[in-house]
Amino acid sequence: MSDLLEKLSICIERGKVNEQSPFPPDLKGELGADELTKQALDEGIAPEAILNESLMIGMRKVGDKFEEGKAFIPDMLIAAKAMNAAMAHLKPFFESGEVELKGDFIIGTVAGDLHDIGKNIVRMVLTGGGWNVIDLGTDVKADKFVETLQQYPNAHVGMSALLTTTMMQMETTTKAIKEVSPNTKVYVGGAPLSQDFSDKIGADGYFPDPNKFIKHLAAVA
Amino acid sequence: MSDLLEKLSICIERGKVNEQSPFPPDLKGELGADELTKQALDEGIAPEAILNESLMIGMRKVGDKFEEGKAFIPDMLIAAKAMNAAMAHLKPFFESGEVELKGDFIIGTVAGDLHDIGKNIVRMVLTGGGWNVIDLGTDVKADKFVETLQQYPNAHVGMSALLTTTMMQMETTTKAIKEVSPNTKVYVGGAPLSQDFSDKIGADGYFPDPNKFIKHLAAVA
Amino acid sequence: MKNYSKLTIANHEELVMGISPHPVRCGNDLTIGDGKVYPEINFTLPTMLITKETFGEVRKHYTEMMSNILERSKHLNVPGLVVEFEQLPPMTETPEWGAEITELIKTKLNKFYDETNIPNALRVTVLDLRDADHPPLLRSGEPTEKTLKGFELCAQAGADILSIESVGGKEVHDQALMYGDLYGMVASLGILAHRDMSWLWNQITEIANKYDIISGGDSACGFSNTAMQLAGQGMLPSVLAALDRAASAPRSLAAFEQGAVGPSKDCAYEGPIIKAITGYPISMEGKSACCAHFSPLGNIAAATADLWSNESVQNVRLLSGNAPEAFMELLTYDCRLYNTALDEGNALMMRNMLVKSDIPHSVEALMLEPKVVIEIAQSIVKNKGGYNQTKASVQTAFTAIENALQQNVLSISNIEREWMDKLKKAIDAMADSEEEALDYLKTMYGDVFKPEAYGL
Amino acid sequence: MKNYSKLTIANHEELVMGISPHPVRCGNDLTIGDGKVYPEINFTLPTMLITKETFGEVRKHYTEMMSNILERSKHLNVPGLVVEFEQLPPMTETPEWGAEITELIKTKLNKFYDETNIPNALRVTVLDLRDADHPPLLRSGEPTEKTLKGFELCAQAGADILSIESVGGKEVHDQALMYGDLYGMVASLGILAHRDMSWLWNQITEIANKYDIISGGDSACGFSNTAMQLAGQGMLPSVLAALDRAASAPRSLAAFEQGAVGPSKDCAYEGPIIKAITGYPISMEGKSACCAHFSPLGNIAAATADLWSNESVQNVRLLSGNAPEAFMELLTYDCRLYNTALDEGNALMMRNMLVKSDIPHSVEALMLEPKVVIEIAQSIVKNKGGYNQTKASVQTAFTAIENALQQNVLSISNIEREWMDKLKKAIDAMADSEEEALDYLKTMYGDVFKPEAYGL
Ligand code: B12
Ligand code: B12
Repeated sequence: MSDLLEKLSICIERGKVNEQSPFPPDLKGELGADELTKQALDEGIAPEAILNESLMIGMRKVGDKFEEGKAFIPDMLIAAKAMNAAMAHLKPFFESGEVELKGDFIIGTVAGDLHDIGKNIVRMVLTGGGWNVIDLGTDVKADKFVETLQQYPNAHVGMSALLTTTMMQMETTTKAIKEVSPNTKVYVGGAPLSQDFSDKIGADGYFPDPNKFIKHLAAVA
Repeated sequence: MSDLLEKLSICIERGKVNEQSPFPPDLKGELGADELTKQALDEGIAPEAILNESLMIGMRKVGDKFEEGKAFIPDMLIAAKAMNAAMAHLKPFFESGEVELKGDFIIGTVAGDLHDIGKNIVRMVLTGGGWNVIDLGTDVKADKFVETLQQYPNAHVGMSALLTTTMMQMETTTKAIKEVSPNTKVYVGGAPLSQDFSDKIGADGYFPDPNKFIKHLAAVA
Repeated sequence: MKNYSKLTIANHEELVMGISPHPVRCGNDLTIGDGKVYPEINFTLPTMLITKETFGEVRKHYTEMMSNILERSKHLNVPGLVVEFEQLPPMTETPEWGAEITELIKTKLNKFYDETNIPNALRVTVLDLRDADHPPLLRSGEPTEKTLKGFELCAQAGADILSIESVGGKEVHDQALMYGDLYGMVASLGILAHRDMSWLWNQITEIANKYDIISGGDSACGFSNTAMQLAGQGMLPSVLAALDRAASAPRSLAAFEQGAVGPSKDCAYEGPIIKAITGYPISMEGKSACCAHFSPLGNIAAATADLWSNESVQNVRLLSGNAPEAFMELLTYDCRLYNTALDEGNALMMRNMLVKSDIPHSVEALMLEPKVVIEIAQSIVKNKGGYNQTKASVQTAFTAIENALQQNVLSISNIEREWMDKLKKAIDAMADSEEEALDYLKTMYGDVFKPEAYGL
Repeated sequence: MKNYSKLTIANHEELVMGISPHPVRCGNDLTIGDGKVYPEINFTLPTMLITKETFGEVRKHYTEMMSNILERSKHLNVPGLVVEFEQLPPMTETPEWGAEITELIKTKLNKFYDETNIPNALRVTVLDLRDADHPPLLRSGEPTEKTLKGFELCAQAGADILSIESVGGKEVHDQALMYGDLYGMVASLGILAHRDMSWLWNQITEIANKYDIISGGDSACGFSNTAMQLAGQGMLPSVLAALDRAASAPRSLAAFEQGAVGPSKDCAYEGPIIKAITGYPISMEGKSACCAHFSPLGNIAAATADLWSNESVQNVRLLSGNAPEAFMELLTYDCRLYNTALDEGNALMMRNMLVKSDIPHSVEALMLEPKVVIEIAQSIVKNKGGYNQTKASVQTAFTAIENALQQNVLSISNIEREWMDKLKKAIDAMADSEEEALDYLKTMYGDVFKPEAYGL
């Protein structure tokens, strides 16, 4: 790939947002994801190429490091920040439909449950993986999921629950969703869950690990 | 009640089988359940009265002591032995139908499971409580229960299981039984079980404690 | 308001399990910190919904769990016990429900005491509903009223000890933690959380006094245990989680400045620091909370504990019986061992073995090492104000880690070492004044918190 | 055949955890009894049937349990571990199934060793099918062939240590136990069980030698642990269960006379006596087997253990993760503490505290008290033949209990005291000659056992 795209993907991987951003120290003063993406578009590089041959590659690199235990969440988060700066420039092309994201993904923590750290990590990984994530936050009731699904009819749904006393909300919600749109894929996660539980409530899968999850999505896509 | 019946019930409670039996030491040489029952019948006391006003009372006394932690299984077993010696004399009257026992109870440990200590205790308590217990032993397959039920159509059924990998046999067996005779009551027990499990497999009750169980049977009878 | 300017326990050799300078007497004749370690058993519902319809089931579960636990306690003649009833969201949402279960449990404990004379007490941990709104209002609004009502009703219903895992400042700390922003973590704990704790615990103590029961203590669970969990899953550096532990002590100390007298919450691993400063008894959890979460502090957590807890276990069936009964047995045997050590005058040796057994394996465990605990505690009492105290304890903790690494008491991975450098820089960059630090929070996290919520 | 006429460990102070005169080297570089206590983790299936149809599920469960356990072991850097695969009936019924799971586990252990260098070994406990028939034939018939085939196939499939909880003599012991007939218990253990053990273990050792693996040891679980369970439920006197414990030692020793070298089975609480006599390492279970059964031996069981086990736990979900992983963590922390004591030269003190903590609460615990253990062991090696040894060990145990009661080391209820008198009479009434004792069994229990089954 071009030097420019190469450079850009490094900015993503290292989390260099823009010229001003002090982090990472060794890139101080240099151009960041923001400027480089703009530059790439000006040079007429296809948005598609920028996304797939640069941004995504940068994100995948942190993701892999994370999996190997060579990086932590903060590293992924600042990478995601740089990614967002770059995406701002590509947004118009998505809206025009010229470039396509992996798809829509609706995520939230179920009713009565405020645990969202896990859910947030999943959101981050999905965004980094090129998904358009709609995060409904915590304490999300069944009808809220269904409602949102009307706006994003092709979206997958992901639910998180950490309490034994909110897990059953997942059953209610899954039923409600499958009723209005039987083909929507519903995924569940959270420490107290299990594949068994996922099967029992009629969900389409349980994943303890977001990275394995995103690989699964790629596979079934 | 008459001195004789009084004496007899003491023989049961203390486990004095017959004149020869050396146990309990302080009753050495005295008449036991065997002789006294015969004597009672000769004196023309109604078998019904002997059973209910003497034998059962003796058994209940040990049972109560056992519950209060003032007696152990061995005490109940020797009482049961004395009881059997007495029952031998009453047998003809049961057969003729002149005297009625509480009812028939089929018990066994489910297929694949050889744990029978718990089951044996339940049998003992039921026998002592005036039930006609048919013990199918251990490793009892579903059809064996069903088969036996043909001979004792009004019997209750009790199953025991101690292994997580044989518990599910109870479901199969309960289904098989309820199929041929929906009104038969099926009870389950064994350390790894729970009321929850009993409900799930469609049994009529789980009892960790045989004495509570027999009270329950009396109540529903 | 109490003000701690020196340590109650300044000699690390006097910081041992089962003994606290100011024991707490509560419930049915139980005195905590009087020379014995008592089990604190904690339990929760299996997978189920809590609704009007299922509430009968809920009652049945708590009844069964209590009978099993008390049966086992009697069987093993435990010298005394604390039962913790940690509320689940709907139980504070509808405070009457929480109160009903409180009464159910208390009644059983009283009956148990009459029958066995075994001392016991009931801790009720109300759920902090106040982070339902984003950003949370904390000092006003329905969630706040319900949370406080929860305390009032449970106190009436028979609670002996009041506790909560309060969430003030967490909305900011969650963010800072995820970005590994130590400055943000320190400032959110030292300024925001500290202010909210003072506000909240002043009222909890009032309620406790009104009903003549115990104002127990709080836990930075949502802060430092979240960090510990994430570090345990390889998502955050352990060194960051370790420093966050030290950073949480001044925040939890605020409850005691407002009249709390312990026992502090089981999941508050900042407990030993609190004990050194205040001399009040603490509850801790470690290996025998393996049912609730994995931990790098399995043994060392017991080193200075006055209560020994399993944190939480669902009412599920195991081969032996139900899980709460099984863990009651486990805690009882652990306490038997610690109490034998105490009786034989070997408590200090037992403590040191518990400590030594974990230190080489975890930098987070180092934060519970008695000498380190005393150092951190000293740096807290030497300073004034939540922010300065928090900053100081983090600096002390950092130095302790550096020394331990130099002396090869423990070792860490290379990325962790890289993080040590980052964190050093972050500490050096922290403002001296609380005002400046607050400005930092406003610029970095202004969108997620409301200054008014903290009376700012 | 080995013949033990004196103790390998005669000084009770040398009978301590982690150290055995004859360590056992096995599996991937693991040496048991070399100065460390290692966890022995044991796990089983949740509620499910084992059939051809469900066997895929079965495989998945064992795969998951192993990954979780090894993940946790690595995370806590455990110094070494033993995994026990205790077969369930269908796995020996169809020995190929047992062998397949054995291979599955062994493969994971080998891979784990390559990655982490953490020493480990696999114990396979074959199910004794031989009591399917009533009365059991033991030496012939399909169940016997299958049981032996189970050993052969598992040895091929990668087992490092062979064990079984054999049932010879149990058909009589079960009856005697229920009637509280101590004479019958002693005779069934000393004559029948002892003969069957010799017959069976001679062959197990042969198989072990053929595949160059370890002939581990047996357990009187079906005898004395049944008694302990029943005593725990108030169904039998504890004093009877205590004497039954002592009575089981010569029976389990027979395996070692036939070439077993340990580690003995975790549920064999007669282990300490075996260790004193043979000097081979033992596995024990106590408080951290609370998932498997309640126990009066929670701490004292660890006093002389070389492996520390959880006995068994189903693969069910807890709040922290799956139960087998949670109990792996628990065992690891227990072992860390014991190993710290060993490293610091405090093992004896730790042992004594573990002992002291339980003795006052249980007469059954007294049977594991090191001095008592040595006395019982002495009375065994001083006598010849299963029956005489068993009778002698019961006499010694009885005296030990009497002394403990006199010295108020422990106390028992009044009915238990009444039973002490009954048992004294029973002991005095026991015949001197094995022949007479056998006649007693024939007259009392002739209907439930076949002399031929014991080569009589
Ligand atoms: C941090 C925490 C909190 C924090 C939450 C902070 C936050 N913003 O989320 C605070 C302090 C607020 C909290 C509050 C409570 N908590 Co809490 N909490 C925890 C803790 C310690 C860690 C959870 C966590 O963040 N883990 C780290 C994340 C990364 O892991 P994760 O959530 O499992 O997510 C990962 C995977 O599961 C997966 N995943 C998650 N979701 C999804 C979704 C999809 C679609 C996919 C594919 C994957 C996926 O990917 C993630 C990354 O790998 C757990 C302990 C434990 N054992 O889990 C207790 C725990 C869950 N809490 C518990 C309790 C009881 C509570 C309270 C009721 C306590 C109280 N009395 O105050 C309240 C309830 C609040 C509410 N209404 O929900 C109990 C639950 C007991 C029960 N009956 O279920 C636990 C188990 C602690 C315990 N052992 O007792 N808690
Ligand atoms: C004694 C025992 C044995 C003895 C059985 C002797 C006998 N004749 O029964 C022996 C040694 C033979 C044995 C063998 C095995 N056992 Co086993 N055994 C036990 C033990 C220690 C005690 C069981 C017992 O007798 N309890 C005392 C009685 C009185 O209690 P109970 O059975 O629960 O019965 C009471 C109540 O439940 C109720 N009740 C019982 N039945 C019924 C029925 C009705 C209708 C009612 C109303 C009430 C009721 O009343 C009884 C009196 O109160 C348990 C441990 C435990 N935690 O239970 C393991 C245990 C059950 N065994 C276990 C195992 C693994 C086995 C073996 C596979 C071991 C092996 N590898 O060799 C084999 C399997 C043999 C087979 N095919 O069944 C595991 C089960 C694990 C699992 N996956 O389920 C346990 C839990 C031990 C453990 N913790 O690992 N075992």
